[in-house]
Amino acid sequence: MSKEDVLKSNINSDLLRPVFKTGIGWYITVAISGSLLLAAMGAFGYQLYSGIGVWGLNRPVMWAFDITNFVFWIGISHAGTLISAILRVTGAEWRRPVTRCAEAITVFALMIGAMFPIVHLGRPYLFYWLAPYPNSRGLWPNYRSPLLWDFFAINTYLLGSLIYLYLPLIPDLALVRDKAKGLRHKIYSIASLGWRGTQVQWSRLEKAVGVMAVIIIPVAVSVHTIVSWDFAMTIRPMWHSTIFGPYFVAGAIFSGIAALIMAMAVIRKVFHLEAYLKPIHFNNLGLLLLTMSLLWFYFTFAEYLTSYYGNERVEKAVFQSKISGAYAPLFWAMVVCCFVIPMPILAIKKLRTISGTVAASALIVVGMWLERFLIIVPTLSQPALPFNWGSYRPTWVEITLTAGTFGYFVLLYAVFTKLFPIVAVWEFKEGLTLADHAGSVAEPQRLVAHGD
Amino acid sequence: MEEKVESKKPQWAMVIDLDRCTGCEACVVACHAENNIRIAGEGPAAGGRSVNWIRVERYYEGEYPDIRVKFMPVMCQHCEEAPCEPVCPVYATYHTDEGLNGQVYNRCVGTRYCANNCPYTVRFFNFLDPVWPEPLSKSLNPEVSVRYRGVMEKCTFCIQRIRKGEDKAKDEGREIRDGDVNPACVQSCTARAMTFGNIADPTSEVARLSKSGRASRLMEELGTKPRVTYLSRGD
Amino acid sequence: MPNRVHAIFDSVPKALAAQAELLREGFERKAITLLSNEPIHQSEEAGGSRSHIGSFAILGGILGATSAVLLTVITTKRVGVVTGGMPIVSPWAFGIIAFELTMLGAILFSLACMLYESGLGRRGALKNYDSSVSEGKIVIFADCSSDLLVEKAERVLGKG
Amino acid sequence: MKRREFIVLTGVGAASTTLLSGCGNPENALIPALIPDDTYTPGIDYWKASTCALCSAGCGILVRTRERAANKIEGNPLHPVNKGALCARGQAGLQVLYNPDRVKGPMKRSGERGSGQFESISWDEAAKILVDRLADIRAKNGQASVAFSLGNTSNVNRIAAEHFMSSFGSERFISAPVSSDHDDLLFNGTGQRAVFDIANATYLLSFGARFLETWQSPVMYSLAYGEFRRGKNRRRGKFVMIEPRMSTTAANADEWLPAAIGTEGLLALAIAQVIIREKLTPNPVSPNVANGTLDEFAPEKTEADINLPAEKIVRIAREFAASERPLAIAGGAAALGDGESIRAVHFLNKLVGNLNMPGGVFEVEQFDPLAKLGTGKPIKWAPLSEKDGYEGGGSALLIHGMNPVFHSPQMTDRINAFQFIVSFSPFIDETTQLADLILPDHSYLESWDIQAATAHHTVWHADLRALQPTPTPYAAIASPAISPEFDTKQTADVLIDVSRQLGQPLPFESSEECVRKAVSEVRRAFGQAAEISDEDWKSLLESGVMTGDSKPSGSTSGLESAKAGDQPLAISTGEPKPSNDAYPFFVLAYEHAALGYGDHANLPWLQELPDPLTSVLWGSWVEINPKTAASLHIEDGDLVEVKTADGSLRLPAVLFPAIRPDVIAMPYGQGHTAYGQYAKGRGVNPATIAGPYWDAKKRFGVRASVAKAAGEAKLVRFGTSLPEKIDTPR
Repeated sequence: MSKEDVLKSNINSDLLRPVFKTGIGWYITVAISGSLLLAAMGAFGYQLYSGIGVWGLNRPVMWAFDITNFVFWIGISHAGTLISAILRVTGAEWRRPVTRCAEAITVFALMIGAMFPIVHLGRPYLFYWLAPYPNSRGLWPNYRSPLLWDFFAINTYLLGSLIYLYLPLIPDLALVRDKAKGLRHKIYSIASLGWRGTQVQWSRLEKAVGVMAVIIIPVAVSVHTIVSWDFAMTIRPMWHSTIFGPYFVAGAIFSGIAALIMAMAVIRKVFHLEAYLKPIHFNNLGLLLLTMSLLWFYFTFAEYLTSYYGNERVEKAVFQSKISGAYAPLFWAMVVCCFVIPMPILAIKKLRTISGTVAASALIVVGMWLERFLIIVPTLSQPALPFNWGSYRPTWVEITLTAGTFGYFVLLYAVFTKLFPIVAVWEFKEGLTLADHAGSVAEPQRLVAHGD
Repeated sequence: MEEKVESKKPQWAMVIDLDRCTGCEACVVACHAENNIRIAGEGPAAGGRSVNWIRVERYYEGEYPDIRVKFMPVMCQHCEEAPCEPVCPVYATYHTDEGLNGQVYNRCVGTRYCANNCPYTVRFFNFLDPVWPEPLSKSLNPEVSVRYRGVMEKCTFCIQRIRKGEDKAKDEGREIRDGDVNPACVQSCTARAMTFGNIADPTSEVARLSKSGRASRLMEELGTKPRVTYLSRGD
Repeated sequence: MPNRVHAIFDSVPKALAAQAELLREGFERKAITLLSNEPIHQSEEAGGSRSHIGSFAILGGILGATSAVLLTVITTKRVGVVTGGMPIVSPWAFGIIAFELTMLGAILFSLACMLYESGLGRRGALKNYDSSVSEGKIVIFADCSSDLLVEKAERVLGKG
Repeated sequence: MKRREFIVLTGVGAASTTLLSGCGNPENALIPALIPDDTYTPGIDYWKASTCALCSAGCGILVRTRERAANKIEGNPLHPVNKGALCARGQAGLQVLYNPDRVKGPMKRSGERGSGQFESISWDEAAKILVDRLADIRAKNGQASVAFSLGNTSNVNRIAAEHFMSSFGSERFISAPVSSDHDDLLFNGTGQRAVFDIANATYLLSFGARFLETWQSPVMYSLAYGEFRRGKNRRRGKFVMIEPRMSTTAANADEWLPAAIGTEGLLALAIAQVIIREKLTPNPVSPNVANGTLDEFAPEKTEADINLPAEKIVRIAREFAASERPLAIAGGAAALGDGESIRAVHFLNKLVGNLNMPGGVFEVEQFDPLAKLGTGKPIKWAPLSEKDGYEGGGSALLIHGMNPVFHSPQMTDRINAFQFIVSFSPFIDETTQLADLILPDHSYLESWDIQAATAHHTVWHADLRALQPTPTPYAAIASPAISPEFDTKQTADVLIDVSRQLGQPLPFESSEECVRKAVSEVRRAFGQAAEISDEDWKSLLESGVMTGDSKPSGSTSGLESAKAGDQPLAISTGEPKPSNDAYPFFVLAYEHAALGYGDHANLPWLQELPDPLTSVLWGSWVEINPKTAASLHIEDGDLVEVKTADGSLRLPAVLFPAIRPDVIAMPYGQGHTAYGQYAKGRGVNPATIAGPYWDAKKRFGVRASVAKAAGEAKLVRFGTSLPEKIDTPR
């Protein structure tokens, strides 16, 4: 980290600028993403009014875009917390400008992903029947159902991620509190819980963040494993697979990093944070992405090879529909998006630039959405008894809902950058200080700066 | 680990003789009439929304001119180890003491998970509200609830007829016996291909037939232990 | 009511030096508070008391796991679902719920412990504060139990 | 409101108010009129016996009613035809009763003829219009200018119509020209019926007879088929079906032989030739063949025409002759021509000596006590297709149970030529659209009727330790299962009323009285007292069936005279072939198993019932062999145009692996331009290109071309489109 680029005195103004100054671009972004969200809400309203039949679902394809979006967004959510937690636990110093960005992705993606199990219900207004609460109707959830595991896992993860986002945010909230006036000052005063910056507070904060980082990693792994078990626990062809847990977790981290890279690139550009989010971050994340791409390919290959080699009638039907049948165009698009193009871009150092990694990430996000779709729909459309094979075509309602999730995500992110510094100010400063010390005082294990 | 508790109640089961079945589909309409199954209409039917609790599957074997056709009526197999049951998050689908896979429509929130985990694809979802133009609604069976949108439904083995048969036997102070209960499909079957009864009673016809050399169960290898036994064609 | 003396420093070394001097002057560790907008790892103040966050996380985890077992097994047996004799308690499946609630317990307890130990979220938490901390200044508060200490503090901190 | 009604209202009303409060008018929410008030309990099922009217087999049914609504139809276990079973069509009868498109009351035309505009009138007004117009037309143009067209209808209505026409002085009865009726062709129209003992046969050779779906009495034969397959005390029978397109019946066969279309008779003679030349039967009589000797029909010589390998024919012949109780049945395309094919097939039965033998074919004499209720004069049926007599304008047509405009669109002009058209149809079908007056009949579930016939079963006689033929005369009484849903009136009662107004009252005052009189006749025939006690009458209405003693007639005269030997079989080799280049295919239009020839297209349950073989619902389709389709670049689901000399149709193609490559097949049933929301505007009507269904002579020989057409096809399926192989339970 070359401190020449950043003057400590400028950090506050640089990083708090987006919070206090609003450009026209921000309003445009909010308007566009907000209207997407409104359209999706309209579509959902229509769905509530008419019934879920306004979707393209049918027998046998009872899940499609809904659960695809669910798995996709839960996957994206792994960007964050998991990456930030792993980097924190391993003490990767270059993480400092990245963590908040990633943690915010987690919370928002998780909020969006967690909506779908509710949105997709035949009777969405009864979603709370999944919660164990005392009632007089004899209702009680069935803990054996993977959906209940989802319910507990996602709630734990959402709560944990929120806390994990919030804890390191407290000192920065205090910072904004001190700069703000009037009502804003009051709100931030409450939000910052009276943070003063005593050394006890700092020490407890760092301790708590450390503990939280350790806890959140297994939770994140469990969440996506459980999401994968929604499928793997069934006895459906190409769902009933033991590697689904790690396969999904790897895919989740894969798409999560890709989303993070894209988010970082946008923030860097829009808020002129070139001095904070530097090529080195993209390079490092690009290398991580490369690893995940290889890992994803390995898992995919292993998964499909076993189906192919097993040559079991029911599995083979699904396998062939993906490789050479109705779903082949989507399948090969997925392979191209997730591996064929990104892998060389990320592997060749010259191409691993900011624009290179962003391009690869964009493809990967698309490819991973397709992957989820291709896990869900081909299996469902080709049940064991071939007489019941079917097909699926989305309606405008599902497409609008899907587009709306992206709008919602952008909107949440835009609002977040408006309210909170998107780069952790104190962490960045701490990093600079530690780097300063690295020059004078020996504290090497705390200063492993990757690639710097 | 808990062990399964054996029930002393009748255990309902069905035997379908594929050698007798002609594929006439009388059972399908009988089921529609008895169980208030919706008329989907052309558009929804084209979108895969038609509902047939029992269907006659057709499979071709061979090439022209040496081609043969297999008909196979498939309804809920009422598995003893039903894959649909554990995945329901709200116990809307459950196992009864009589070995039926029950479905409580009012509990169902509509996750459709049970349908996705059913290897026999016999579960049907109510994507939209049913339409019963007047006076067609008068033909609805008052003993069977009409399912509205958002809930899963499937074959019940005509639970309402089972209850009636059991009540009658109880009134007469005797055990249930063959012929007391016949689901609508079995009742209508034009070639008498279907037999229904209490498989726990070793003297019943279903118990006898299910031990036949021609007997097998659909996708037994999955370990679902279906309560529907098929008797194969041929000698 | 003890007197409180506070001073504002421009740089960390100066503040640390002042802190060290105060300690030498006989101030208790607890009586000196360093306020900064980034953690000062060299400060000895933090080491003054041991944190229980880790222990609380473990405690929370244990409580979470226990409540999960109670919630799943007991309620499932109590609610009286008709299962036709099929077993209803599933250790494997319930283990997953237990894991999640263990983690939830750990998260909540460590958060609560952290908030408690660092005195956040209390009324009047901002009583002794100087917003110049946000500008990158280091602020030292010294609690003086006696006038003598006030004098000492003012002398030492007057340098800042 | 009468006092008694008021008591009923307060009594039953109190009990059922909560149940029925949502049903509007409390009087309408009351109980079926036919159930005595004192025996009625809400929440209890009442079963009423009736007779199914959805095909001519006449299965006995029981209707389950509760709270003034019928909610299920089941087979009547006491009825000797269906013994409690009931087919898909019969189950759907509820939707005839509760069809939303039923005519709600009498109507007269208010717009142009054919515009479909009608206005409601009262029954009094309707009767007055009918009386005035008929009297007027008779006065101007004579008695013969009034014609009555009667299709499939109840006996009570038929008897009333007979008397009505007789009292009116007209003998002009018009029927559908059913030239392809099996028994008429076999017995030269002398009235006997043949019953096939499939249950006890050991080898069944069906030449196109779809006895499991539509042919004659499908439920009766399905029950027999079940026994044929897996009956007690017997070995599994073998079933071979000869048919150019595999029907559901053929799908059940052990062997399907796609002989060339129209070569059924040829094949039967080839089989006969093998049996005779190899002396496989103790009585090898040779048939009287019109064109040359039997040897010319040797499989080796005819195999090219039949388009089956000679070895296969020889093998089938040997198996057939060697079997213990072989049986041959002819139907479907075998009815092509003047019945030669049917008689040739029947000759096989004679050859193996199974006439009136268990497992063979039985001649059944009609049990017809109802004849005494008629006018005594035999009805002279004239086919509507005959031209004479309909021109000239000043004529009236009363039409009941027929829809000629739909079944034979070519006849529309001739129907339209009638000055006054009265329809008794409960639905506004294509013909009723042309009517000047609509006097809607009850649905069959609201009507009185009685049917009498002889049921023939061959059962195992424990004492004799042998199979014993038991022809059982029976009568089935249908009483209204439920009070009329709409302001309709049974046609018999309308005719009684009109005749009374014309001053020539009918011999009975209501349909119920007609049935009571018929019951007396039946009882007399059964050797019982003609008078029936109230108690017996009540239980008769509940059971619905009276049976007489079974006594085998032993007569084989009809069957014997029907033997091919008596009448030369005008079957020649070398025909037919689709040699025409412009129309390279035969088009086989067949009866839809559920929708029939289109009369049930208004029943949504049947519309939504997947075709057993193609799984198509809610529409028409044309079946093409995949190889043929490939050569024409037609893919499954494509829109294709089928052209014959008479016209063309556009409909979706279904690649069907079990059809001859030179045949394309499509079902009748769809293509309605009226007939309610479920039937109208759906699919195509093959009658426009292949002729009306009753014209068997024509429709099994129609040649057609098929080509891909531009446009989007609407093809709805329940199951998968392409045939799939699967490990099913064996």
